[in-house]
Amino acid sequence: MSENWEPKIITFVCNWCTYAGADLAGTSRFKYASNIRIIKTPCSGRIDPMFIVSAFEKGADAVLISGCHPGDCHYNEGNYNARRKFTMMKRLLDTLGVDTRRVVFAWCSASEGIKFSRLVNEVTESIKKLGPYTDYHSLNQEER
Amino acid sequence: MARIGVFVCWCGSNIAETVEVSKVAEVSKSIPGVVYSVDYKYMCSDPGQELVKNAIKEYKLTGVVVASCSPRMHEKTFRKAALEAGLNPYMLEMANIREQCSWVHNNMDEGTQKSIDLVRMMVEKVKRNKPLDDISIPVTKKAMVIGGGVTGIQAALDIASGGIPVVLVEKESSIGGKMSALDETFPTLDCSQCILTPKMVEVAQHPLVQIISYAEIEKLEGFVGNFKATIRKKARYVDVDACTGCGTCWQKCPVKVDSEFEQGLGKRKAIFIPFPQAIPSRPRIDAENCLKLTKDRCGICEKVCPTKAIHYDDKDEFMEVEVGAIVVATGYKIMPVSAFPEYGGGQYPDVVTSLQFERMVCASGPTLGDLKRPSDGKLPETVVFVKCVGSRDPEHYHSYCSKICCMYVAKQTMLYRHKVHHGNCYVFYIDVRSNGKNYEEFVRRAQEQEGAQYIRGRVSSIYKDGDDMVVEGADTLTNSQIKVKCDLVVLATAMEAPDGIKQLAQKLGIGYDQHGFLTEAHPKLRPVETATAGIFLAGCALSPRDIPDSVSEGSAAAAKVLGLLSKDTLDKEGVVAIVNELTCVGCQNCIRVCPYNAIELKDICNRQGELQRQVAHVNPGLCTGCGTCTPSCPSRSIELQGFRDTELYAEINALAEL
Amino acid sequence: MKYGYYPGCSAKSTAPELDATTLALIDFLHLDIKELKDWVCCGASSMHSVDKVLHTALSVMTLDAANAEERDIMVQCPACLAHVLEAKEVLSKDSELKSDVLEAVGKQVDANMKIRHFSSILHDEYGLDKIREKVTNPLQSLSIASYYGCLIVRPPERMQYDDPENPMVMDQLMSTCGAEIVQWPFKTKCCGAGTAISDTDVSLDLTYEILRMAKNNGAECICVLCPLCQNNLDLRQKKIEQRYGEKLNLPVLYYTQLLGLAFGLDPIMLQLNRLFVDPFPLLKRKGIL
Amino acid sequence: MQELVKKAKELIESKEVDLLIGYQSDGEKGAKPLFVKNTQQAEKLIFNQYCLNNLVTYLKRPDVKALKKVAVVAKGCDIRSFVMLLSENQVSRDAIFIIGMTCDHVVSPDGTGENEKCTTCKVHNPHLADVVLGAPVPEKIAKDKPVHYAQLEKLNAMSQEERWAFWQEELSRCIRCYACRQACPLCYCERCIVDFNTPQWIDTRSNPRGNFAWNIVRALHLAGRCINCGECERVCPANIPLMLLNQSLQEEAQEKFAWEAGYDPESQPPLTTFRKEDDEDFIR
Repeated sequence: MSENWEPKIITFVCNWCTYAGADLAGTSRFKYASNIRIIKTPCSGRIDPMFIVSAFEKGADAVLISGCHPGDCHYNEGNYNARRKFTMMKRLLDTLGVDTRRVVFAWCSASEGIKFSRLVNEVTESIKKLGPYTDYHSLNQEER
Repeated sequence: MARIGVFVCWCGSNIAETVEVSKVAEVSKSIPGVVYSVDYKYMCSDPGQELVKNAIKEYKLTGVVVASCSPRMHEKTFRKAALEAGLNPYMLEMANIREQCSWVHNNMDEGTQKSIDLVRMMVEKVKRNKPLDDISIPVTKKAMVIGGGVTGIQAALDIASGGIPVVLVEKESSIGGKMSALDETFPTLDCSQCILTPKMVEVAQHPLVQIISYAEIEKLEGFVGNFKATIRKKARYVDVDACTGCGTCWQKCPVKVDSEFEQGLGKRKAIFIPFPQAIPSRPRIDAENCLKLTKDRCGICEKVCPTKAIHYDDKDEFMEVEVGAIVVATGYKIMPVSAFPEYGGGQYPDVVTSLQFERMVCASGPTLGDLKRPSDGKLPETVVFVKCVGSRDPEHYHSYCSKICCMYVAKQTMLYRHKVHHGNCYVFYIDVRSNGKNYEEFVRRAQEQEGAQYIRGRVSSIYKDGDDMVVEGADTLTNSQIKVKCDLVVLATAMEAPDGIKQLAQKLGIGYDQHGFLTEAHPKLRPVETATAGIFLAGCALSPRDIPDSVSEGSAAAAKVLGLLSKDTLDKEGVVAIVNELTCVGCQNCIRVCPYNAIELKDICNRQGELQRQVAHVNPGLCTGCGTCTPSCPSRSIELQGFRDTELYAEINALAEL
Repeated sequence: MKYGYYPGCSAKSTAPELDATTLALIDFLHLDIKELKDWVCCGASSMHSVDKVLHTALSVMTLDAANAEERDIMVQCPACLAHVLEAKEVLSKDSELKSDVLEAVGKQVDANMKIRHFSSILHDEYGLDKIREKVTNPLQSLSIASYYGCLIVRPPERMQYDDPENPMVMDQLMSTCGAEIVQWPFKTKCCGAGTAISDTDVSLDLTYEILRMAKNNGAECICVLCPLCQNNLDLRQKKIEQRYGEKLNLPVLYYTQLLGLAFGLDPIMLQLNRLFVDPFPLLKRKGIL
Repeated sequence: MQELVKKAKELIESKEVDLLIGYQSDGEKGAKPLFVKNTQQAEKLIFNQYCLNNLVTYLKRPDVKALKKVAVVAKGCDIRSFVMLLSENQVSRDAIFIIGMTCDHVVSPDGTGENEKCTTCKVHNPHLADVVLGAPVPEKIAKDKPVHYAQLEKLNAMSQEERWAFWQEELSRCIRCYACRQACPLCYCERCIVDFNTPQWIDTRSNPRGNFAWNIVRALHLAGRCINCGECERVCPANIPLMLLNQSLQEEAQEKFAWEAGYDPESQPPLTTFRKEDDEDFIR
């Protein structure tokens, strides 16, 4: 691990709750670690579990996925459908030995700017402790 | 070949303080596909927008990334500018380097690096974006209102006044709803019939309103602007067009049954109009009690009818109407006394509901306004009113407050005292909720001037002791148990969702809550809309409310309908799902997950018209662009435009290079 | 049907007629019900306010006694019933209380048995039809007010006895025996037996109300299932007479006694002579004896 | 198997079906698919414990779909996959004649002993068929009892690092032949996600990254759908224990969504529906 290594955390959020929550963190000037890169989707229902795989392949050290709380979904039920997909994906990754501490799911509403900033800081801190995800990244190098 | 322009905003010092904007613009130039980049103090200002517009033209840009504030703030602004410069607006994306970068980070290097990353992600995305067209759907300029109570009447009148034809569907044989059964109304004590009847007449005579009474919704197809409703006109056994409403039939009919309108306190005939002011003033035959229809005897009504309007062989008929918008104003019902075993469960005739009490004091009621208790016709010298019966009682009945009981109980105490000046009346209450214009004053008047005695506490049981009714309860202000002997008990029973409402909601494809009340799209900001575009709600179908609120909502829903139907076409964003019919295998996953029922199976036939296979088909009118369908598709044959896999992967991939 | 009979302490002390008539009915109807060998007093009315763990442990021991004999539990006293049902609830899910109780009992105890009141068993397991067949001495024209008391229906989720506002189990048993049943509002009103010693006045008020209401609704006698109610309603009538100046003279019989009468069992075996308000004149007048 | 031959001849002779898919013997201890178009071929039909193949797989083939009506010999386990195809609109019930065979067990793929999948079987007697042949077999597991997969236990007991190492080792043998996909009765897409290149979801080369991603997406697409027929693992030339992944997700579906695939054609697969009260302990 190099001295100045910083974790790379890819974040998938829904437009209506968590993206707006992140905006609120901004307008409220809640500071948080700059390690995350947010990718916006309309709804957590649009977030494909395979995005996680792709993110790790592209060098992410952790993936954070967040949408509206149950009952808050702008599209009424997108997050309920997403929750089932995430349940299965989490189990599958676990079965395969993927370090699921690096896959974080959260609900974060448009009013939870503080939750969003805390969440990012917590995830960043915990990944800093875990170090880079070399196990997964090594899959990229071993060409046969 | 993509030609992307990057526009980095300082937002004064908001961004520039933590992000080296010139460096971001400079580094952006090295991203493949970027042909132009610039930073500017206020990109959203007119000169800023001009900068974008001019660059689009000058550099023949195929895509634009504006790195500035949140797209929630200015995406519309910049997309409009792009459109003005001749670029498809969906070819413009924003990198949020203010809310999600400069405002939340302190370190200049980190802020600058993150901004460059965010720009790179959006450049990669916009390179893969496809131009999208907004969708335009033709609309049928006609509306349907379901429910002919005061709410539905108001909605129908307002829509029709706006020049849009309305079909008003009522399940009973007359419009008027619950309000037509009330005596006087709070807080002004004006007579309900006196204010409602003119509205009923007005709606009946309006040239743009077609009333279809004694009818229910059988089926609804289509989507916003383009609904097709099938209405079941239930067999009435009376030809409404031939009938003149002369009344000979119901005068001669020998069968007497309990009148629903009179809440079981009076009688009606087997051929009847529910109340004298009924509209349409045409009777129907109650098939369950008619001697001709049940036993093939009698037939008097047919014999006496001067216009030969009686047809015993009448059948349910179906009619189809095409409408662009629907207002659901299906109202409520109140819980019957029989639902409360602790209050006698209906075995005591002198325990009545508040709606029965309305009929007992109403001048047009079964006793013509003479207050007599049902068991023996005695004038009740002492009356006990019990509030929150079935409401605010999550352990046994409903958790919600029925909202109007506090007010009408105050009113009923007054009506009682106006009839029985020496009478005693007691009100058991939990607390008094009187938040409305002149409401608090009204309740105070009942308490202070009209002699209603309020007792704070709930009633545990009601029973008969000899000739008296006994009400046992708690007085929580004096902390004592209390027993009141009285002649009559009036229960303010809870307002409930009416029977059949869930089935109706399912037919219409709209939501309902655990109580059966219909669900609004947003409880605060979209209170009369449903999640299904083009279907609106008003009145007690949503939850208990009083007449002024119901009428306001009828008007509000009408305004929504008029807004929707004011244009010839309906325009919406192009961010909708699209199916690749070549690869779709019709597994129905997307259909099952779609929250809006916007996807259906489509048959693919050969030239001979033989079914070859089935594929998913998106109705762009219904699709709201959530994209839940996309991950559910194993062969990725359905994609949300604007958020296609290739676009989102481009963002992920952009991060690989960091 | 294979039950172990849990009589409880009242039936073995203040209410021997309940115990005797229960056994008589079991014998007469050939029911597979045997008194549990190792039943324990449920500790009612004092133990639960003193020590929750020991209180529950008492009833758990009775459950264990039933397990030992591989029998479901038949209960006569509503208080006992409430407590064994409560113990069953405690054992049904993990909690601190459960582990404390099991530690106190000193062994693992399962609670998969059925627990029912005798009247429920007669009413819907043995069945009204079979009861009707056994009636040789119908209680004709005898107007009976069934009084269930406060415990048997409360709390309804636990007791699962009948409609908590208007139970009908005893009414239907009595009408099956040919009696006229009285519909009256005080079937489940508390008789105040719990305060009969500590605050007799309160208890007297309540008892008087119940008896008066029964009488006003045309009852000639009262049918009860709870040993405490029986005691309270029967024993206090003289006192009520002195205090309120109203002679009530309402015999208060156990439903088991009335069933026994209808089945033609010997009135002395049914211990009718043990009641304070003498039922013999009424029963003779009605031609039942 | 007189009954089976007789029924087959009847169906073929009456022209009720255009094709009958069944089993023929393949050596003394083996069986392979048989495609019956005339009564003569029908004579070769057998059914015994060596009939491992899930013949329902053939129903997803376009050339079979093009036929008017096809009969298929199916065990209870195979019928579960048919139920899933029905629920997912991939077959028309009218177009298929199911000859359900009662079945005590089949052998394991190596030809010895009872197949592991038979120990969790709840449908020794076919639950959906046009005709059921063979003597009834007592069911050992009640319909509402959760199924327990013995092989999973070892995997579940491993640490995360051990599982990672285990799978990297196993998946390193994957040659990306896609036999698993071919043999699976529920892999019916006409264009597989792995054959996509805009974007390229999954590296198509046989390398650690691509092998890992492919096996994730394969298992994920079967989540809540796999009926444990074991065909993928049976046909895998590299002997990768693919069923462990499928069973792990079956266990999850059972625990979290009270769902087992392939019993009720009217019910929706768990990833196409939800309950508001679904477990979400893993979500912060």
